[in-house]
Amino acid sequence: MAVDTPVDSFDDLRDLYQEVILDRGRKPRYGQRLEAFDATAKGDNPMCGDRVQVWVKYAEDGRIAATGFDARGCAISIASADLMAETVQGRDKSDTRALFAAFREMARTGVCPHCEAGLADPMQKLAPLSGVHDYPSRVKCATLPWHALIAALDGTKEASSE
Amino acid sequence: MAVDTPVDSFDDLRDLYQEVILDRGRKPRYGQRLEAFDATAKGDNPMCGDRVQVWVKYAEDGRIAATGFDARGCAISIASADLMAETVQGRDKSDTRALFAAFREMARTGVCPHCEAGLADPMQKLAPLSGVHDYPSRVKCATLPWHALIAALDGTKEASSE
Amino acid sequence: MSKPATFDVARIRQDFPILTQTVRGKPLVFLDSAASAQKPRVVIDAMRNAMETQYANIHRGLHWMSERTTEAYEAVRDAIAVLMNASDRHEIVLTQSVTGSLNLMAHSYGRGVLQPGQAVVISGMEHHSNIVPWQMLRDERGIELRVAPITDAGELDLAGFEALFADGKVGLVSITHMSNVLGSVTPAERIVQIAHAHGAKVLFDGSQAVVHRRIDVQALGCDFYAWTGHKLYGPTGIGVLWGRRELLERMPPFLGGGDMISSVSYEKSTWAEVPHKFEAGTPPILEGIGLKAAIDYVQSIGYDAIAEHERALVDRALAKLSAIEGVTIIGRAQDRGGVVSFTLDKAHAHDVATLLDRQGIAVRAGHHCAEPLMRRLNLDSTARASFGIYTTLEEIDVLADALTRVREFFK
Amino acid sequence: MSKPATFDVARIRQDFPILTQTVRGKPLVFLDSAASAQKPRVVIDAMRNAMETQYANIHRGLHWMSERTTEAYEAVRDAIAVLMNASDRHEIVLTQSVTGSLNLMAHSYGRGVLQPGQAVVISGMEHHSNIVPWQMLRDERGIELRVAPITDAGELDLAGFEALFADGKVGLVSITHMSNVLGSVTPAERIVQIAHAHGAKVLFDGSQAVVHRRIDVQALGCDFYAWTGHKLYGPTGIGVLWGRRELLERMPPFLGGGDMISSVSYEKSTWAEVPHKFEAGTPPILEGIGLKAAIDYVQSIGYDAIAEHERALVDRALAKLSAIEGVTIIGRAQDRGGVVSFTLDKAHAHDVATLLDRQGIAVRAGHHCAEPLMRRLNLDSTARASFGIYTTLEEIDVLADALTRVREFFK
Ligand SMILES: Cc1ncc(COP(=O)(O)O)c(C=O)c1O
Ligand SMILES: Cc1ncc(COP(=O)(O)O)c(C=O)c1O
Repeated sequence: MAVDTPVDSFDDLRDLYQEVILDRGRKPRYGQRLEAFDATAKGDNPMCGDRVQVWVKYAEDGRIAATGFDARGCAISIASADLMAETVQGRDKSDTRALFAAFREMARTGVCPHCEAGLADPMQKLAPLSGVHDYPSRVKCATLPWHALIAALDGTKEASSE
Repeated sequence: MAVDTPVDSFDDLRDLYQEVILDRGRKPRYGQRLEAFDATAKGDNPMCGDRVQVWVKYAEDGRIAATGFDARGCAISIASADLMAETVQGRDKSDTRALFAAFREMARTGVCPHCEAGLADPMQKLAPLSGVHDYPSRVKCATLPWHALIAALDGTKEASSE
Repeated sequence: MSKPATFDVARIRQDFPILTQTVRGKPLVFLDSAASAQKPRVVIDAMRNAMETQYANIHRGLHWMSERTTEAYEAVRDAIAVLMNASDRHEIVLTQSVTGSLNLMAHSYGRGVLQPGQAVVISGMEHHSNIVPWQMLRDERGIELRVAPITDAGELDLAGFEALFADGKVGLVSITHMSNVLGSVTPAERIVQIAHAHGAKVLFDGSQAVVHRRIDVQALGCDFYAWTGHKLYGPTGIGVLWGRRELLERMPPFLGGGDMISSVSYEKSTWAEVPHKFEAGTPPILEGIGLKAAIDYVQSIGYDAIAEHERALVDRALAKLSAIEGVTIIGRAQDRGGVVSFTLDKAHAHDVATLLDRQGIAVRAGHHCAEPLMRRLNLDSTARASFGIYTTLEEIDVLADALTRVREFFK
Repeated sequence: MSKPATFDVARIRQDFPILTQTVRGKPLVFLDSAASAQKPRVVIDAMRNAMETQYANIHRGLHWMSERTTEAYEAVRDAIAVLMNASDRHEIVLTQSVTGSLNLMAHSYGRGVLQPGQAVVISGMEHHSNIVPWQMLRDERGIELRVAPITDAGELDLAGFEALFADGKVGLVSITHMSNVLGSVTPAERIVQIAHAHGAKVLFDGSQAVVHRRIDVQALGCDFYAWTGHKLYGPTGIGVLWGRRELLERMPPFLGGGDMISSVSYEKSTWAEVPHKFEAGTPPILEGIGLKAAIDYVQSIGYDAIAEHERALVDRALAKLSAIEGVTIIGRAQDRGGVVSFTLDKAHAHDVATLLDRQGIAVRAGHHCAEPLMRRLNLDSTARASFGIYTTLEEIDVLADALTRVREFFK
C-alpha cells in the first residue's frame, strides 16, 4: 500500500518529521535526569497533556555545562528537548534566552529574519523543527521544553506553554 | 400627507381596524364594573402589559344576564371585550364556552369552518376581529378578555393569555 | 447637517440584502435596530464561507480544518480588543449574549468576589437583563440592590447616584451606558470617577452604546464592559464581556465544562487561564466568525461617520415627531443615541405599531424589557423607533407621515 | 452489508459543500464529526435566507419581520419535540450548547431541587461538561458526587452502578448516553429502571447518541435529556434540554434577563412559563433556524438508514484498523456508535494526527475532554476517528492505508 517511489516514499510526511526528529524523538541523547544538578523545572501543556522536566548543571563560569530531561509527549516535543539540550551546552543564561527567542520565532513563522548572525550555528541545528510553523497547535510541543528550561534558569519551578 | 382618494383614504389600515373596532375601542358600551355581580376574574398578558377584569351577573336560569369589564390595553382588546360582553348576553356557560372556542379559531385562522350553525349570529358580530389572524402577536389581545370571562365562569380568579 | 464624504447611506444600504424586501406590499422601513440590527452581506458571507470551506471544532484539534477555524474564530478577540481599545486580548471573554455576560458577572463577581452586606448599584433605566441577575443575587446572597434615580428628562441623577455611596457599602456599579428606551447616554467618566472614589468597581452594559459610538475602555477607566453581538450587525448567539485582567483572574469560573479547564480529576479540577476559564463548552464558532466580519464592517465605516449620521437622524426624528399633534417624545436627554420613544394620545402603542406595520414600518411597542423604567415614567408602554447605519432621513419622513395618518385614523 | 435504497452516500455528500475541499493538496477526509459535524447546504441556506429576507428580534415584536422570525425560530421547538418524541413542546428548553444545558441542570435542579446530603451519580466515561458542573455543585453545596465504574471493555458496570444507590441518597443520575471517546452506548432503559427504583431522576447527556440513533424520551422513560446542535449537523451556539414539564416547573430559573420574566419590579420579579423561564435574553435566533433545517435534513434521511450506514462504517473501521500491526482499539463495547478510538505503539497520538492530517485526513487526538476516563484506561491520549452520514467506506480504507504508512514511517 505504501507509494512506491525511487527516492523516499515518505517525502510528503517528511516536511515536518525530518529524519533527525524521528531519530531524536525515538532515542533522545539527553533524555535522562542529571545525577547532580543546580536547577530544575517542569513544563506542562494542559491542552495536549505534554509534560517535561528539565535539569541543568552550570559550569563554574555560569555557563550551562549539562542539560537532561524527562518528557512525556510526542516526537516533536522530545526531539525539541533533545536538540535544545545539545544546543544550549556552553551558553550562559542570556545567550540561552536569545537562542530561545530566535527559536520561538522560527517555530512560529518558519523563518528567523532577525536572528543574530552569531546564532547561525545553533539555529542550523534547530532548523529541522521549523516545519511546525505550519501546524500552529504543534508549535507549543516544540517550545514547551524551552519554557521549562528558562523557568529553571530563572529559578521558577513550573512553566506552562504560552 | 394623507392619501387623497374618494372612498376611504384609510382603506389599507381598515383590514384589521374596522370601524366597529375603532368605535368600540374608543367608547366601549360595557366598559364598567357591574354594581351587583356573581363572578369576576382578571386576565393578564405579561408579554404586552394588557390587563382586564371582567364581572358577570347571572339570570335565575343560570344564563349570563350582564357582563362588564375594566380593561387597560389596546383598541383590539377593548373592542374584543366589548363585543364579547354583548354577544354572551343570554347564553349559558356551555354556550359561552362553545362561542369562545369558535371565536378563538377565527382569531387564529381568520375563518371558522367548524363553527356550529347555531353560532352564525354572534360570530357575525365578532367577525370584525377576524383580521387579527394576520398579526399573530395580536391574537392574544383579542382573546384575553375571553380568558378572563371563562375564568370567572369557572370560579377561577385569574387567567393568563395562552 | 453635512455628511462626511465617506458616508453614503445609499451605498451602505446595498450592503444589507434584507433592505430590498417589501412588507405587506410596502417597502420595508426597518426602525427596530435597537432590538436587533440587520446583517450586512459580509457577515452573511463570512458565516456561509466558513460552513462551506473551513469548518471544524476548535482549540483542541490538530488537523488543518481545526487549526484554520481556530484562527478565524480567535481573530474576533483581537478585533474586539481593538474596537474597545482593550490593552490585552486575554481580557475579552466571549459569551452567548450580553445577558450571558451580565449573568456571568452576577455569578462570578457577585457570588465570588462581593461579600454579603455589600451593595450593587444599578440605575432607574436598566434593561431587565441588568436588573434580574442582581435581584437573584440579592435574594440569594444578601447583597443589597440600590437603584440610582433618574430625572424626568431621562438622565441619570448624578447627585442621587453619588448619595448611594455614602455608607461605603457599594462594591459594584452595573449600569447602562445608553438606555434602550430613552436613548439617553449616561455620563460614563463621571460614573467611574464617583464609583472609584468610593472604592466600587464599574461594569457598563454597553449593548446600545457600542452601536452608536466608539468605546475606549481605557479612556473610560471602567473595570468591566459588556455588549451583545446581534445589535452591532453581527449574528445572534454571541456576547462580549471585557474586564481588567487582574479582576478576571480573581473571579472564580461560572460555567463548567470542556475548554475552561486546565486539568480534571474527580477530586479536583484546575482552571484554564483567562479568558478561557469563563468559556465552557464549544464556543460560538460561527458566530465569532460572523461578529469579526461585522466589526470589520463597522470599523471600515468609522464611528465618526456613524455618530454624525445618527445625530442627523435623531434631530430629524425629534423635530418631525414633536410636530405631530398628540405625539409625546419620551426621554429628553441632552446626550443621546439613535433611539426615540414616543406615545400617541389617541392610540395605544400596540395599535400604533400594528398600523405602522401595515404601512411597512417596523417599530417596537411595549415596555422594551424595562418595566421599572415604565413605572417611573407612569407609562404602560411606548412605541420606539430606532436607527442603524442604513437608516435614511427619508425613512424618518415616512414614519412621520404614517404616524400622522394613524393619528387621523384614531381621531 | 446492504444499504436501504434511500441511503445514497454519494448523493448525501453533494449536500455538504465543504466535502469537495482539499487539505494540504489531498482530498479532505473528515473523520472528526464527533467533535463537530459539517453542515449541509440546507442549514447554510436557512441561515443565509433568514438574514437576507426575514430577520428581526423575536417574541415581543409586533411587526411583520418579528412575527415571521418568531414563527421560524419557534418551529425548531416543534421539530425537536418530534425528533425526541417529547409529548409537549413546552418541555423543550433552548440553551447555548449542551454545556449550557448541563450547567442549567447543575444550577437549577442541583441547587434548586436537590438538597445537601443528596448525591449525584455520573459514570466513569463522561465528557468534562458532565463532570465539572457537578464538581462545582459538590464543592459549593455539599452534594456528593459518585462515579459509576466502567468495565475494561468500556461498558457501564451495571452492578457497580446499582450499588451506588444502596444508601438511598442519590437524587439524580447524570450520565452519557454514548461515550465520545469509546463509542459505547449506555443501557439507557436499565439505567432509568434502576434509578427510578431508588427514587432518583435521570438526565442523559445525549450529545453523541442523538447523532447516531433515534431518541424517544417517552420510551426511555428518562426525566431529562440534553444535546448540542453543532454535532447534529446544525450551527454552533445552540443546545437543547428536554425535561418533564412538572420537573421543569419545580425548578427555579437559572439566568436572569429579558424574555424569562412575567413581570419585573425592583422588589420582586415573577417568571414566565416554561420553557421561557429558562431562556434569558435574545435567544439563538439564527441558530434555531439553522438547527430546524438540520433536523429536517436528518429526518428526511431517517435514523434507520443512518444507523445502518454507521454500523457498516464501524464494522469496517474495527476490522481494518485492528489488522494494522501496532494499532490497539480502545473501547470494545457491544453496543456502539460511529466513534473509534485507537493508539499506535510506535507513535504518540499527536504525531499520528499530524501525519494523518498531512495526508488530508482529519482525526482528533488527545484526551477528548475526558481526562478521568483516560486515567481509568491508563492512557494519556488516543487518536479518534468519528463518522457522520457523509462518511464513506472508502474513507475508512484511506485511513487504514495512511495509518499503515504512519506506522512504517515510525518503525
Ligand atoms: C458526550 C459529550 N458531552 C458534552 C459535549 C460538549 O458539547 P458542547 O461543547 O457543544 O457543549 C460533547 C462534545 O464535545 C460530548 O461529546
Ligand atoms: C441596554 C440593553 N441591555 C441588555 C440587552 C439584552 O441583550 P441580549 O438580549 O442580546 O442579551 C439589551 C437588548 O435587548 C439592551 O438594549
